[in-house]
Amino acid sequence: MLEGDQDQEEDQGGLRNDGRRAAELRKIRVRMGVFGQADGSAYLEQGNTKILVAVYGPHQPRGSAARAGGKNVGGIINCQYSTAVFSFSAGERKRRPRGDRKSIEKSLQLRRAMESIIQLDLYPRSQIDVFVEVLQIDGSEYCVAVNAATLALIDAGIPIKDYAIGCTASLIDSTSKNDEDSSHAAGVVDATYMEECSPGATLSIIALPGSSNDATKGLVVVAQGAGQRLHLSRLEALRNRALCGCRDIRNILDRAVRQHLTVHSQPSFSTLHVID
Amino acid sequence: MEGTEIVEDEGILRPMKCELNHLTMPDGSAMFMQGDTAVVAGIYGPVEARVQKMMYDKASIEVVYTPIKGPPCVDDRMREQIIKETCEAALIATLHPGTAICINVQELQDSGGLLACTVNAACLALINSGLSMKFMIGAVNCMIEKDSQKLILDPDTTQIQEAKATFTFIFDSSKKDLVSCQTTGRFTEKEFLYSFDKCKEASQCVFQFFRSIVTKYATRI
Amino acid sequence: MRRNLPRSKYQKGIIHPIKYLRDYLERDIRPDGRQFLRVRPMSVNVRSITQADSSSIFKIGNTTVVCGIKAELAEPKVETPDCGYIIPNVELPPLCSPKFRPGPPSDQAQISSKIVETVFLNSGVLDPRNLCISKNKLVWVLYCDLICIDYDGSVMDACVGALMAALKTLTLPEVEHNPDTGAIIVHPSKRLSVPLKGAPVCTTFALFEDQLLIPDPTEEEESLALARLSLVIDGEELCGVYKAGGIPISQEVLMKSLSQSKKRAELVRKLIDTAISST
Amino acid sequence: MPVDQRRINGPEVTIPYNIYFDSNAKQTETRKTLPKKRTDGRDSTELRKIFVKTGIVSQAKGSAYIEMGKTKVVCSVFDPREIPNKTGYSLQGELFCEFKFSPFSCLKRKIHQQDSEEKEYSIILQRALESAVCRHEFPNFQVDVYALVLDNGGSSLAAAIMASSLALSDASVPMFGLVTAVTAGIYQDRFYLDLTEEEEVICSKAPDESTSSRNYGIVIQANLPQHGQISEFFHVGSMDLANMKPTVEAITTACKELCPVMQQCLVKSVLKALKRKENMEKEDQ
Amino acid sequence: MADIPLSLAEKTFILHGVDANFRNDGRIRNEYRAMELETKLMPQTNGSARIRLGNTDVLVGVKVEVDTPFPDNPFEGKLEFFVDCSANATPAFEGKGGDSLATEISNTLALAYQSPHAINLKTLSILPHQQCWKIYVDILILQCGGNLFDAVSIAVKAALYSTEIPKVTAATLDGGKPDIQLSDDPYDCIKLDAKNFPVLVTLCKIGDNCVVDPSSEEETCSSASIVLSTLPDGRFTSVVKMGHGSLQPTTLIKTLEIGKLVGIKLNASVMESLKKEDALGTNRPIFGFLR
Repeated sequence: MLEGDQDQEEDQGGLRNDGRRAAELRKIRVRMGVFGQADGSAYLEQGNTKILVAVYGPHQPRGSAARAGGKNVGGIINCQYSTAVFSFSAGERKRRPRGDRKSIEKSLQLRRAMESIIQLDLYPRSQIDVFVEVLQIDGSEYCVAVNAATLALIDAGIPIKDYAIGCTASLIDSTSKNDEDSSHAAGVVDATYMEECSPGATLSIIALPGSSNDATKGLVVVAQGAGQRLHLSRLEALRNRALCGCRDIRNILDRAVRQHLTVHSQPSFSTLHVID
Repeated sequence: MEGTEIVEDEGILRPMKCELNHLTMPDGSAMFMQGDTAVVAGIYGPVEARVQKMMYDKASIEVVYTPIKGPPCVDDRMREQIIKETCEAALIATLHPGTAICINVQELQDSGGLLACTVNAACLALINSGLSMKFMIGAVNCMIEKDSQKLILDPDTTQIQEAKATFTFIFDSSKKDLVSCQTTGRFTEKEFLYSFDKCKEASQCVFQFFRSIVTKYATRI
Repeated sequence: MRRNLPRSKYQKGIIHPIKYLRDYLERDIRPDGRQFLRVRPMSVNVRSITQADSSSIFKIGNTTVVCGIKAELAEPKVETPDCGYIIPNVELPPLCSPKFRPGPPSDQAQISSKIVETVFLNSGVLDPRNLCISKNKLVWVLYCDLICIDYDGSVMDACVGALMAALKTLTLPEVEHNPDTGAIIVHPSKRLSVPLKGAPVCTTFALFEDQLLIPDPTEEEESLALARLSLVIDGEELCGVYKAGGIPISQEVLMKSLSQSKKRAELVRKLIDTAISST
Repeated sequence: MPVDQRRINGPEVTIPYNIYFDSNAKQTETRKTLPKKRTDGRDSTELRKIFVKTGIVSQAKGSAYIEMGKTKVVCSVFDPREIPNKTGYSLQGELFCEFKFSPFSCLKRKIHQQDSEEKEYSIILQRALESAVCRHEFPNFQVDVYALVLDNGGSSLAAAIMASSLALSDASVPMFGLVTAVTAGIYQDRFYLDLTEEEEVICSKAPDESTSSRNYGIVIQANLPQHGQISEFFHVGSMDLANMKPTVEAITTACKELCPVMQQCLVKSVLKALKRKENMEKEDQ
Repeated sequence: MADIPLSLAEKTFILHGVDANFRNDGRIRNEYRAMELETKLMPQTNGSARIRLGNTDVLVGVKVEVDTPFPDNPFEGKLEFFVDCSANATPAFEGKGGDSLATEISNTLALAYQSPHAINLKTLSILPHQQCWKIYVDILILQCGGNLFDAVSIAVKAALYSTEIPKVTAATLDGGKPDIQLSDDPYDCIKLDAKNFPVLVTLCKIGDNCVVDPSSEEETCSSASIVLSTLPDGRFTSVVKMGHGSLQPTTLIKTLEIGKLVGIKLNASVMESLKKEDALGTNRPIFGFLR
């Protein structure tokens, strides 16, 4: 169990609704290897956004993905983004878990993000399935899904180039210009549902934050804006804020992965030894 | 290659206009207007057939009719069938076994005589596509007025309001025999045969128009 | 004469169906032993389905169509405040022939529905104003479902026949509607029949080489025919001539089919009337 | 719900007229009398008259028609075809069953698409027949079975099961034996076989709390009477085990009784075919 | 369900094990695997539960809405089951792949809860003919390791047990239009009467014997199974046969007898553990998927 940046400073004026500062993440809780039957799985909580991901593969191509990519020699990544019907925090209930336009779009974008980190040339004529199940929604769910999918890939033992990390940066009120120097002006990271709904703009990016001396450092893979109009001059600041959030998340997740591996890999090494 | 042709017939039928190669993607296309009724037809073919519809001895003919608004419904399915079967009769489908010929028709405006207009447009598009045909097909629409019992050839929407019965006859260009026929309303045998004869005569104008269009476009190449 | 053999069971052995049929036709006889201009025996049965408001079963040879009418109440359309609805739908379920697959209605079923509706509207058998209970407020909706049980050619003929037989035996309960309160009381014991005028009869023909015209084709003949033609006759008048493609036909053939279908129409009308009066 | 573009549609809202009948005293009346005597005067274990006939759909490989009281069901079976949309090879053939009420067959008009009840019945029909068919005889192939209820006078599913089994044997599909089925209703410790539609409605509603026994429900059981096996069992309602035993026994006996009727029908159709063949040979000579 | 390829020898091994009343995971025939049940783990729902039974993993969320009652049942509320087979369980469930299993499960649940002896829908009525509560029970299948029906039914029972419906403080008819006021206090809730909720008991016929709680390996060995929905007092609200095999009438009766006993016990132990969890109070830690 790991926690986000917790350097609390008492600055009432600069605090967000849930008491966070502008560049502060929500509490992140991780569990890898939730399911026994899947090849890899992960559960990720960022605040109240909770997501389960299972990875199957690499295996022989099958289903719709196989038919679509029949002529494709390289590996196929098949993603499905599904939202549990009871996942909304507000009262209403989703009608269908998947198959609607938004879910299909998210599945596609998730595939793009995964394609950017998996070394597909290692898996010719094979398929890797990434299934995302959103259990509870409280903002930034797409970004959390990408983070969870990355963890599930690691759990499945599929080599990746880098963590694909998603983070949102939201301008709570894009119209206000007077507080240019306040910390909120550059946007707040890891927006909650309430913040996403506020009259501003939200930028979701999926980036490869990279380790400090990496060539791909800070490469943005998928970016998506939502909300109201945003002045171009503010985009750069917003992007930097989100990238900053990505780097923070990466560090937390990296620590979690390392911890998970130290806890779980030792017994398997010893058994290997015995067989030898 | 484009241009518009206006042919004034002897006042029997509404004026017909046609523009071939209106669409660039299809293998043959025609925009056809008869009075204010207008349709666009496009032909793709012969193309690869879907496995379920493939026939080993001849080309399968598929027709998609798109109404001006809303999704196609039962009425349009009926229109599709008439276009399909009529074109099937005209085309030499056995020349292209195992393939498909797709005829797409888009309604632009309906001011009476829509079925006749679509069939004529499809025929012109087929001619334009260069697919081999046994004969041309020409459709003529007519009606019998409720009060006067008068026969009106190629009526428009306002005239159809007063119709007791309407007929759409489709003739072939070689023997001038009946290929397809659709009627509405009640009528006597005499009325039916009379309108059959009149429409047969009028079909000459349609074929004449087809010929003029073909000659016109042929000389332009 | 092999007329009684169920067709599908022995048709299987035919390698070259077109030549097979042509050989028959050259010897002036049809594969089921009929003369060229003979129609198959017909039978009609009414009021056999208890849950429907009226019903009929129409058989032409093997071809069987069941028609059931269910009446319901609804508000009329704004454009036609005093007209009821008649909703005829032809169902060609996979049960009736291996040609059809489960799922939404095939193109053919849709076209058949449309033809039945057109025939019905053209003939003016039933004035929709007779289905009005209270103007602008309440009218009858007649759901006429025609289900084909056995698809052995000339299904349109059977559909039109079944619909007419069912309409003739249709009775509707008396309805009291209070236009002010909207209260509706139905008296199930008092049932009245709906006034009809005329009875259209459809006859299907198949055309072969040399303008050979045969009425009432079986499924086998229909699928191999070069063209099909349907005529709808009501008394002295016609209310539909329907031909979709196929080989062009001359006027003489048209005249011949007209006189044939007139004879048939008289036959069918009598058949329906006897069936109704005998029950 | 979107409009079905492939059919001719009526107005959006239509109301069946029978809900406006001015008296609903009739229902409560039958409800009181039911435990003592059945409306059609039958004994509680007595079945209705049954009429079966095979070979009624000329285009089908095999077909059957059954009439039980007012219930009328047509069923047809088609040639095996390859299982559609299947990638692997299946050692056992499959049965595809579709059960449908025709729109006019019930008190309430049915929609054209299969509703959830019909889907459920299709599955029951499939399970009832599956264990009677030698499915290993047609691996990787599927036999289509379609049942259509023309008139629902109660026990339609049981009728459909029997008709389907007759149609399967008429289609010469290899089978271990015939399938017979009976619907039973339980209402306050008493059970009734071969329910009519009215009885079905009564048996699927819980009795008043005041009454001594709270049992109610419907049992549909399909048997292979020649082997003494139950191929399908379906119960819905609420009842205790003590009531279940006699019901199962009674249905099993009734299913055995039905078997000869169906056998006779098949024998008749075989004899007819033989006679026809004889006649044909005579004519050919 | 996930198809597990088993060789003939493996099948025989399982069969003999069942004959000897000693199954391959050490259980006897009437024994369930260890279960983990947790309720109220999702704050955004009115009631929720998650069960792990062996490898089977099911999450249930309950949401309530105000709706208008059916015209033919004006005095009753509504209860609807929706099953979603997540592709997380097996790639075969991707897209529409799990739909047939999902409808099978939701139909069986609807049959089990159809009787007023199981749940009294009249308690969900707010204003007859006008307004009632509609309970959506949404079941998410995350992993299948055999015996899905029992697991789902236990989770549904637990989720419904934990369901809290806001209290209606005032319900009046205002000029033909219903006017409903709900209590402002989130802790002012009514709970459903879970006393009579049924559980499903699957009895899997392997050889001549029946086993409860089959693992997926055992399921592949069986040609027929019976799914019973038993009320706590031993009554059946539905009996559905699954699989393509047939069985003897005596076997059926025997199966029903075993099912009744198992059902009574299972109902009691589920209720007991739910009460135990309740006793931990509102401040108990919620584990969810983190454990």
